[in-house]
Amino acid sequence: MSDTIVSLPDQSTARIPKVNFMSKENGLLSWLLTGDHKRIAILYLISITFFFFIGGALAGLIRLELLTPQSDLMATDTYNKVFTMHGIVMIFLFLVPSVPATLGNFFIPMMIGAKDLALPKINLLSWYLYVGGGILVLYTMMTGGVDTGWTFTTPLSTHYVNTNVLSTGLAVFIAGFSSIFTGLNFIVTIHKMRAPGMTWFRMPLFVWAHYAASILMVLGTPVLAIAIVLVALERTIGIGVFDPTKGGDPLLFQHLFWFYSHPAVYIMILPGMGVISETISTFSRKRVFGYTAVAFSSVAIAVFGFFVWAHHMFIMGISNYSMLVFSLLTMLVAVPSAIKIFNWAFTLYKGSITFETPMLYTFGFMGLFTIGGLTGVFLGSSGTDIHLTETYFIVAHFHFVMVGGMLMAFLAGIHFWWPKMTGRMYPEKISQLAAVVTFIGFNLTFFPQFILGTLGMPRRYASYPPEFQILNVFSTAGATILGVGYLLPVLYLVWSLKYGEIAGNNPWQATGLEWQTQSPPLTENFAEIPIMDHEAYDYEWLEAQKEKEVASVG
Amino acid sequence: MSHISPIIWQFLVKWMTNFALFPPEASKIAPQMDALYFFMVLVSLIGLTIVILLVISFSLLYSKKRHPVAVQIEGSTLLEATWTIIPLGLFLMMFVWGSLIYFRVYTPPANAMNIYVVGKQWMWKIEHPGGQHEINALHVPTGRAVQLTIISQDVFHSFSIPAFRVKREAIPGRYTTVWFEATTPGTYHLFCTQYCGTEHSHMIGDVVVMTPEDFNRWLTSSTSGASLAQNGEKLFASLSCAACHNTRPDARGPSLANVYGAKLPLSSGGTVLADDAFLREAILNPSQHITQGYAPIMPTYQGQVSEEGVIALVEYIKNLNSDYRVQQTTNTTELLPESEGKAAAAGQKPAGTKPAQGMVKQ
Amino acid sequence: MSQPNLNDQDGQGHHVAHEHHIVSPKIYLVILLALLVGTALTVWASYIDLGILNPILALAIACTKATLVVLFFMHVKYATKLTKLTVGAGVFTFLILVGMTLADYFSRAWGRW
Amino acid sequence: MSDSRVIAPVEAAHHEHPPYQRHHFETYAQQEDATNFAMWLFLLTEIMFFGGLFTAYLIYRNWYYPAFVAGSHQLSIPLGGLNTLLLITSSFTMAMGVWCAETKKQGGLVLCLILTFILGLGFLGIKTIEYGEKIEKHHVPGFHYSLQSFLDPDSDEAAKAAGDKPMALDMARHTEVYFSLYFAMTGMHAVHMIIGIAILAFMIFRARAGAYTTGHVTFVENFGLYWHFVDIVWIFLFPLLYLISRHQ
Repeated sequence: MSDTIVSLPDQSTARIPKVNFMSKENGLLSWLLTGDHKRIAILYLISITFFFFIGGALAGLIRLELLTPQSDLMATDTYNKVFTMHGIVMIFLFLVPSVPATLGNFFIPMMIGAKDLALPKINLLSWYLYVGGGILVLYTMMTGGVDTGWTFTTPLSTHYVNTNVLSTGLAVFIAGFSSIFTGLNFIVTIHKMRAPGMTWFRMPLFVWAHYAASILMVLGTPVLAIAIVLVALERTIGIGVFDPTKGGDPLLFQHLFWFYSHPAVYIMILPGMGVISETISTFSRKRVFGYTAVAFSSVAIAVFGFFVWAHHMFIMGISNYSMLVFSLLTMLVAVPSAIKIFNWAFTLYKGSITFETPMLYTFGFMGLFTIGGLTGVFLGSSGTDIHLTETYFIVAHFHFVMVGGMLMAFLAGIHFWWPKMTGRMYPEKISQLAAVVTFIGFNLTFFPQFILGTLGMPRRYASYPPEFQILNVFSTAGATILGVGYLLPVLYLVWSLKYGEIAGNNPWQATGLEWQTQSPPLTENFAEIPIMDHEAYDYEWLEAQKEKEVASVG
Repeated sequence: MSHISPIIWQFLVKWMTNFALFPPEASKIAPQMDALYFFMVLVSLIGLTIVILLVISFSLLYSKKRHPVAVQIEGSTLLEATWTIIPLGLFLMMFVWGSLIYFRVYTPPANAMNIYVVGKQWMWKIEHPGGQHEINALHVPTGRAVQLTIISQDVFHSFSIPAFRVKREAIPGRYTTVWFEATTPGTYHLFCTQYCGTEHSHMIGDVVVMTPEDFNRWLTSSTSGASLAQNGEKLFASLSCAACHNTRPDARGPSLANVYGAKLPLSSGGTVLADDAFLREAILNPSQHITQGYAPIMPTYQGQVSEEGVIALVEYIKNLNSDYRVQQTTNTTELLPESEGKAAAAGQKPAGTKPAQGMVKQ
Repeated sequence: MSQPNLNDQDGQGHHVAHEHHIVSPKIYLVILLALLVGTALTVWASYIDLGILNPILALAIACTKATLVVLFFMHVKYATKLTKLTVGAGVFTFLILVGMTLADYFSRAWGRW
Repeated sequence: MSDSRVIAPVEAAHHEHPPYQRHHFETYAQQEDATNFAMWLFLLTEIMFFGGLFTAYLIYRNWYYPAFVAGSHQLSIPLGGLNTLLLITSSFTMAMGVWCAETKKQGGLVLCLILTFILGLGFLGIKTIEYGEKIEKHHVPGFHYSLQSFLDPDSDEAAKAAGDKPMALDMARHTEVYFSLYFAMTGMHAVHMIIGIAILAFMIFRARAGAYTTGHVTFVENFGLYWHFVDIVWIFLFPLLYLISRHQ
């Protein structure tokens, strides 16, 4: 086969290495008390998949309810709880930890040639915090849910709802600390644990992207924590910091909340961008076009990400001078994303491209993220923001970025590194089908929502005027397809654990250090600490290595 | 088409006949905003097309079959500069254009007709200066600038009229404004777009745009007797405001005639423009807005006057061109039945607030 | 990280790849005294009417005290560039949060919204 | 730096690891560096955590300055000042503790930790007295909040001593915002103190067993950083909350 780069070992003789991080110790406790970043990544992978499907089921309920203009499937307060829980589960329990806590956890130490993350116990603690937050969210759901929306808008969340705001707030607080510890661990690891020769500009772009995202996690999340603490205090003992009847300003909550929650969208998307840099390089056999520009654009997004939060409040009564400053800075933060997209596109130029599943997801990412990013400019420009904000346009925009972007990247990454994580290949044909189904389903679900938003349909509506029905029917139909697209990978990936082909060390012929060791890796990752003597994405070095091996064997 | 089931067929027909990409343009600002919107759509389509074309053509040209060995290219400063500067330029253009529209939407002209909007869970209460009340409906004439002064009584709401392309948050404890000039008679949607609790999706209504003649007819037919300013006058009397705010030489408070729109010197130094927001603040938090030469003795009316009451008072003070009426109220305060003024507007605490809130326990 | 320093004074000192300063107790004592004086000063200053300067002076003294603690008690004066950069990043982001939020509140008074 | 000595590093053979070196680090120095850096990053999150509170404080202080003055007059400078002294001194003893650990003086380390522990407890004790006073006067924001001291300062010793004039009701109400922030800020600070004291107790126990005087001082050092950070927060809280316009 000349149209693929997959090079697998001879299946009749190949075996999964006997000693690897999974086989080293057995028993549940060896997993629950592990300090191994790879095992923690697997634990994270299982738990976020669980919460993804809970969030997905809630999304299904939302789409079903919106099939008809009346609120007939559920009462409006149930609907409110469903979309609130959908938001909280998807954002805090899926998107924020998705790529960093699974793929990042697994591969950052391997990519920079370290034995583990700098703080393995903190890493495990962060997973337990995540699970604690998750259990609290489940508890909230069991005991009646919460209907503040994931934004906890005051004074609605402090004085006007009787649902479980406190337990949800605690859950978000705890999950936030899980995210802080993950980010902190990454920063320390990237600074202090790099192998000899691994200079900053030899690191894979995946690591750069995670470094940028980690800065946001460490500096942004605590502000959300304090905002939630103040909401909890206001609910319980009635302090008046956000209460307009006591002289507090509800807008202050918005400032504190969005100070985290805007950078949070970069926390969610940057690691996805890191995945795309890896896959696009590997499947076009080419160094990423403009490595430095892509690396610095990640950092630029992280830095500028802190200056733009008030664009969520343009119509909420911030001063017009603030509007000018924040709108301008929002336009600036859009530029690094544009740079990345074009650099990826030009990575294909004069490459030698193959179209395995991760590459299909990557193409999906590039198309959908471009749409998601460009529609973000509609909202960053204050004039059009007036009309489009708080409508389905917003919903479509952030789903294009988060689901079309981040989830596509996550799936690209999972497929790309699956052979490394498990030692076995996923089935290629059905996974390509899943990628195509996902892409079609996604567009059918969310593209009509741009039109709905432009027509003025407000978000978070359980019922809506009947003329919006047709587009909503399209959207619900798309969601069904999308659901199939997301279920397929779970099925065949689990299947491949036992029946997949043996992958060998480097099925994609990729250049990263993680591919130069056995699959699944040893607990210490490398037999001996590697010495980095070449640039990142150096395919000529890889060819030379292969020739050397052949020569030594021959 | 017999193999398509009738339901899907009907559905498609319905879709084709109702299909719209954007809402009707029924205000003066709408075409301007749509111009920017379509400019952005155009730029996005071009950008997207470029990305898709690049990806597809490179995929075809450089697939492994056709191009088995990749050529390693480091990058190109010139190309990277191109796709940094061109998007930056376009984005900055959208920023300037957008800001111009933003300022236009939120800067009402001086001669605009003012309508008050109070949002509460879960309805819109509209108060026309003539005393006409509406719930979840707004009647406006064409060809006349209409300014909305919006406030919320409880949580954040958002007053949105897609056909006019305007939207403004209703904030508890603070007036916000937006204005529009309707152009096409008809009935349009009015939405609350900020999530505000259980019945959020039922906080919708109609905006009825009428010709000026129809509108005048509607105004006269739906008047409730007293104008907003008259209600305010009653309230002004029942709260004994005129006891201090009068023209007597020993008056303890400043006279309020023609105070609206004036620049007032403050005792803390500086001046302040007496607009709607200032009048509201001066009633609820008087000690923060002491006019120069007066002692901070005015009591607060927080918790005693509802938002509608404050609106009536503000409207009354706005229209106060001479002290004659004030003198009248001073003299007639005792004559007014105790209940009338209070029942008219002096209100209860906002619904849904916990009872102890804002109460003073001494 | 700086080059290994072989000038071993501790004899049995364990290996550290960078210079590990031990700040002497004398310096700690001086800093303690400075902090105590600063506290006294800030209380004293609050009883004098300096108008707008009162809060500024109080914050200036507090910042000086904090800087002393950071530099000496927390050893940042002797720490690597990375640590200094980290402290700087923290202060910078803190100022962004406070500064840009306050700027919104102050500028609300300038316009009619 | 003539006053500070330099512990000179010795190139160590890579296969001889000290017992406290974790397996995934190449050298102990790397481990020390990494944990120290991690602690600094954690303090960064703490800065931002308090940052939200300071933002709220600055906004409302600007809006409701008279209420903040009157509220601040309700706090006792002697108690607050004493607490500042206690905390600064405890920071000093903590710094000395780190020095003792670095120079391997076990007795000195234990003594310093115990002193820090006692000073910390003293701080919390005084804070409890102050909180008690506020509860008695109904100055805790919430349902039982009382405006008595501000509407009628003559009935209140602290207000009388500060020479407060009776406030207008609307401004007096905003003292609740002041006390909300007072309790939120000092409360968060106290939570950090309590966590610190718990860790101190654990450390005293371990230090007596000689855990930190064998050359592995990272834990003491990092805890020192935490303790100094808590001290710094108080250095700002004291003038901001206690010393607003005392000259009236």
